[in-house]
Amino acid sequence: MTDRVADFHVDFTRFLAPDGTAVAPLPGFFDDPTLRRLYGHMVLARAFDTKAIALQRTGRLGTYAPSLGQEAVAVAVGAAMVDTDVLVPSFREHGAQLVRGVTLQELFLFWAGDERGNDFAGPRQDFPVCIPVGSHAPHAAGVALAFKLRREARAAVCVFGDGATSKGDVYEAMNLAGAWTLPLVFVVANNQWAISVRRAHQTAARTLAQKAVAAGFAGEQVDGNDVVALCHALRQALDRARAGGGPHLIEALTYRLGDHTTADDASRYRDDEEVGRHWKEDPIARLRAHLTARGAWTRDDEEALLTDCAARVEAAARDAQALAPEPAAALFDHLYATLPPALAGQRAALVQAEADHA
Amino acid sequence: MTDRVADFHVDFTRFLAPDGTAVAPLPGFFDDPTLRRLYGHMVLARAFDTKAIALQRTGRLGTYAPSLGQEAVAVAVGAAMVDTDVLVPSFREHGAQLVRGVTLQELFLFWAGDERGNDFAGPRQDFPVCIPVGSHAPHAAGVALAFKLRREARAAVCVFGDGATSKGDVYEAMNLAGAWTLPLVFVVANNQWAISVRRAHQTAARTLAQKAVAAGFAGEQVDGNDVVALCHALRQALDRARAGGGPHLIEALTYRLGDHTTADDASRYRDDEEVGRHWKEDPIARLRAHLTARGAWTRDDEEALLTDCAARVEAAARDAQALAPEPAAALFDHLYATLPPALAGQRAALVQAEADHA
Amino acid sequence: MPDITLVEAVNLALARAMAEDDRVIVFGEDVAVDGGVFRATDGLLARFGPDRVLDTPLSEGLFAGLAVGVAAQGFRPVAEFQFMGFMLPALDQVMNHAGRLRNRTRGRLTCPLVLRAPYGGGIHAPEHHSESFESLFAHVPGIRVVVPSSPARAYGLLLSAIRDPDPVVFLEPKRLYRARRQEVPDDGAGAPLDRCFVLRPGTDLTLVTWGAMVAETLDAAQALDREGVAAEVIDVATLKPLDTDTILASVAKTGRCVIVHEAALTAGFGAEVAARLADDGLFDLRAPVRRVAGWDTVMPYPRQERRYMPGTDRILAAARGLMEYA
Amino acid sequence: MPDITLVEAVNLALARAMAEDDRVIVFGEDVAVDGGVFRATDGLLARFGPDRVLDTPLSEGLFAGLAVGVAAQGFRPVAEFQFMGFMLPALDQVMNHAGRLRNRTRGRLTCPLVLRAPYGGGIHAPEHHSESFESLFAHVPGIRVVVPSSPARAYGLLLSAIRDPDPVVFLEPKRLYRARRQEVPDDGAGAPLDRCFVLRPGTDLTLVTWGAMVAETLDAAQALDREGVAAEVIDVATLKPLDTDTILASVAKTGRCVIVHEAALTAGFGAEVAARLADDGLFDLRAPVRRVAGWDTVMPYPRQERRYMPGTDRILAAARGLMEYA
Ligand SMILES: Cc1ncc(C[n+]2csc(CCOP(=O)(O)OP(=O)(O)O)c2C)c(N)n1
Ligand SMILES: Cc1ncc(C[n+]2csc(CCOP(=O)(O)OP(=O)(O)O)c2C)c(N)n1
Ligand SMILES: [Mg+2]
Ligand SMILES: [Mg+2]
Repeated sequence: MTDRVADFHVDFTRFLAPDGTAVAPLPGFFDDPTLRRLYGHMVLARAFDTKAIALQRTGRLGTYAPSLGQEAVAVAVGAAMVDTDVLVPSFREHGAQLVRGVTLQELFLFWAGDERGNDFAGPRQDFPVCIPVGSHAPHAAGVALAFKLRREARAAVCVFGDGATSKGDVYEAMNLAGAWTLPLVFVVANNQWAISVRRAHQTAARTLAQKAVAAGFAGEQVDGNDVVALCHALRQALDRARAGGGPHLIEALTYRLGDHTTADDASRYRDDEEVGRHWKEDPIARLRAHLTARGAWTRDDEEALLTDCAARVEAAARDAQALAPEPAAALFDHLYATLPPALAGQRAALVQAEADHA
Repeated sequence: MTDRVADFHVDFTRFLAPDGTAVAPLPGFFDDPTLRRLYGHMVLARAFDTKAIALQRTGRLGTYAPSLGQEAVAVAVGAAMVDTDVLVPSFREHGAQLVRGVTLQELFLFWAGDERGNDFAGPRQDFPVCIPVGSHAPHAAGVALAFKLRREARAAVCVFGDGATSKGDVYEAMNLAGAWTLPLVFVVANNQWAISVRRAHQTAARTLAQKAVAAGFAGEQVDGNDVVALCHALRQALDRARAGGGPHLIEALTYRLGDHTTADDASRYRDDEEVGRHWKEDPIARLRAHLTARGAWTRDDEEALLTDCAARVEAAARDAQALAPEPAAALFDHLYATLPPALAGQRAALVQAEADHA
Repeated sequence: MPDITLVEAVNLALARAMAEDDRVIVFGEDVAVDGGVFRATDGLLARFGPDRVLDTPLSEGLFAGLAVGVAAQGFRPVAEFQFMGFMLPALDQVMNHAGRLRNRTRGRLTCPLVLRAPYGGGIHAPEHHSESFESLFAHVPGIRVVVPSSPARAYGLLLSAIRDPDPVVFLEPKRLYRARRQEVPDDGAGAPLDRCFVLRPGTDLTLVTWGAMVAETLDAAQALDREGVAAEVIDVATLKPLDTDTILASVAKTGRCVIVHEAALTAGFGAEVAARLADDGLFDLRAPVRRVAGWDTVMPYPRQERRYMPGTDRILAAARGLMEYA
Repeated sequence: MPDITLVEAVNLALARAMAEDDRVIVFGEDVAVDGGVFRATDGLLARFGPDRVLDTPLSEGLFAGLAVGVAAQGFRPVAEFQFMGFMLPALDQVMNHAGRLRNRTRGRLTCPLVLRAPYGGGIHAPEHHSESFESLFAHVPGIRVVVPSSPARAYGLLLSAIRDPDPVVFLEPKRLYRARRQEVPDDGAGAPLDRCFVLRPGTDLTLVTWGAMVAETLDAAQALDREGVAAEVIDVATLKPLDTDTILASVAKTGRCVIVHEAALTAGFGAEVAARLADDGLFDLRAPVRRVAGWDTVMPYPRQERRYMPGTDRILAAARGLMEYA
């Protein structure tokens, strides 16, 4: 005797088609100024990418992970969150960091291999970039637990990639968030690739949204190149989470148009044709087409924006590079609240060695 | 615009109601001799439990994890597998080990804290008991990968508890099994408790069967105190796996009637009333009632079986205890295939210390 | 004031810390209703409620990472591992995050957490329930590693660990959990986290140890005393940062040193102590630095565990050997 | 026969091992189509096919456990970690399973696997891409820990590691991956896994090192030579089991020893070497045993990493210091 005891489903949502036409009426929130602002953020994120890659190529930045093609995901995350929420990002979310107030200069510092880039003046409780894939998901659960225990109407957002959904820590954090009804929104930036491993090889799951089924809460797919759909889904999920409704998973379907990082050569594992196809889904071109069709964007607007972004990025890069490195003692001065006496000798030796060298 | 892109469900299956009546016709395979055999295995497993607890209480066995109330799960696993399959158990599956040919004496040795209990003569490729919860799941994937790479029609079975479903390694192994279509059947012995943590606190997932949804394959719930339903589900899953159909997850709904281990006092965290309610689901009483109703089991059969089990268990316990401990050198002799010269001195010192003491 | 055991002292310190600072929360597996598998958290749920004493789902990696996140938000989580053998899945969080969060953000986010675990053998427990790998943690920058060996030190060191603004790995010798009772005033006084304790003064030989092996080492010192050898016994207590001064000062006096630990010899923490002596203490040494440690093999199943763990006899043999050197 | 780099030697050894034994399979992240992030597995997929070169889903803990399972079935898996910093989630499998499977089953199941990882700093990589914590593995019973430092040794040691019937952690100094070329005959000859290599004989001072720091240490030896100090340089190569004899014999001759490693000082593997000297080599020592190591702090982000890693100058200063002792 067999009975059906549970069923689940996954939905996919989009508002803007790749050519910019609205396939459904946009939620009221998305007026012209809002859309223009979102567009500006995406263009700035891309300008940062371009400059960062150029700096890396000339040895002035370390390995860099561009977000080319995925700008809508990060910008939507940044735009949907409120100041008191906390972002727990992976390493491809500078777009979200920028919207939340991390400065371009701080971002350049970080990517130039300077810890001060993480001491950003902006969202002071946000986590810095996390390099070990997925290992930040439990941190997001901890942040959300703090909100819940203090009965604050705040939420955490944890972003990671399709590859990260194979990590046990991501699953564990989702399971905890479900079990404890934590105010935590998980965002999978499914850009179809984890370095050279395509999404289909990462898991047999038809969608990544259904990873939430195992954790006992809902997941949904959203067009990850449609910043409107993303913002809308995120705002709903965040509102619900802040109100005590528990976690949610959003799978943003997007595509990594560039190399994995500046140390990668994507042509080793995927062909131009595939990339070309995905350029047609570009989130920036899509929103520009939509804005233009609405009469809310002109060629002049575009030129002004590009000029402004380039100038801001150039100035920030210059400022970041002008900053002298920290003194040698910095290697020890932030390790503990107070340097243990046992380490005083090492610190002195390092400072001395540096002085000898100078 | 929102579209449904995927849906999933979980079914629950039972053949025997708690009172032993068949709620659906039993599959042909379950003739009287088969059912009697299954019954005998369950009774033997319980007899082993009883003796092991007694030995532990008198200091002749280490901490012991009884399977009281869950005998159907382990016995069904053992009975549904064929010799060439490989069992990757947790620590409450001595019932399965017994059916597969591990001897009672070997089991007593293991639980008495003697590694030789793992060097069983029976199923030589089976894994031994695994203590770190969930950490054996990737091993099962490795075993299944070996079968797949060698194109052998064999399958692995990995058993773990409800608590283990919160471990990332279990999820990771399931995800891999799905991605690589491995011949691997996962069995969650959901006995409702992970020491003092009840199933509902472990996860918000309505069923544990739905953990498979995240891994992209099917999961089902089975009455875990109905050995017929379990055997049937397992045989189907194993046949499919051996034929290249990939992994499957079976959630066996059962109940731990005893303490977690002999080091535990379950009365600290659950009341007698709850336990009493679950005694009515006892898998042994259920099958006995069914057999009796079929006219395939008599009071004499019962007495003969109990006597036989007790005698076998007593004899094995005696034999195990009669076995002298290994010599001191055994601490080194199985560490590497050949003892590295660097360790020869330590081995000699240990042997010498032992001789001095004697 | 009744005498209490080491595990009761842990419980007392936890209760004290929770009473004095409501940012202190306790979580782990079975710490709430069950009061912990060793009862270290017994009574805390009843007293402080379910918001401050939480049973997590079964995953050590998870709750270590959870501790990092909630600590960054200003809480002071104390997470219990049931046994040290189950800490390994948490090592990624300890080394890649807990020890780095402050440094990585230049102090913007901090990580005041405590990870508690019973360690060591001798209680006839199953595989993985008897490990000692404190040296792994001692290698991790940015954390503290603390090992008490008496009820009083357990109380004082745990209080200090919880109050410390940085991550602490706190390893409790489970063989000593109920081995002896001691009067421990619940006065809230912490013990220093940067100092070794001289448990017994002596002039002929220094015995350096910590945690689980303190009992055997004190026994050995007593036996040596009867042989006319005055052994100084040092309980390292805080392995990281290591108070080398106390050890060097002792060996400067005695010229001989035996280091005792239960963990496997190779790359055990005894190596670090010996290395400090081989450098800064070399010319004080009259005799080789000996380590009495677990063998370089896997901790056996309980039937053989006594053969693995160093006993008083091995400490004595080493000590007597060193007394041969003039 | 063209000269090849260290990473090419790894590739050559992998190809050789796969050709000679079809039980050898290679897996990890991006090892197949991409040929590994450092190209160590380049060409293997094309040559040996998708059954023997497999991209796993993204989880190091998973593929370490997978290796244990498939090794127990008689395969000889070689798993690649992209960077050592990502090995931590695998430590549970290494310590609780790989190192124990043979012992636990009294030889019934065995675990002939190799876990490869690039380690060390100096390539200006992001956080977690520059770690050295070999001492953690050196503490784990039942495994071998091997660190090559030249193309020829990488080839020979890796072949031996793959052929070894027990688990081996194989750590490749990524700073040396392409640092120099060497003629490496593809003759299938393994190098011994239980011996240190004396890279340069000397009578005044012993420099003990391994892997990434061999280059700086050899440079220092050369500089010392110009100062009239004959330094013997030992490449430990196999950290576990440790060939103490070669080190002791050298120090018996020189009386002075500097140990050099990139990992943090405290509880680094240098401590073990120093401890052996403080015991069995004590009376050969004319001078303190010095360790030149990474500081006891987190490996900084790339802008500062040079300040963390010991350089030739620090080795020279230590060596010169020891020459002051008669
Ligand atoms: C634990 C861990 N393993 C390996 C790596 C190396 N690595 C960096 S990014 C990456 C792929 C990540 O893929 P995905 O999660 O899809 O994110 P994406 O890079 O596509 O944004 C890998 C393997 C890492 N950073 N952390
Ligand atoms: C990794 C790990 N953490 C903790 C433990 C201690 N422990 C042993 S069994 C158990 C609960 C397991 O619950 P479940 O998976 O439901 O299996 P059951 O005991 O109910 O059969 C715990 C926490 C362990 N063995 N391994
Ligand atoms: Mg991706
Ligand atoms: Mg259970």
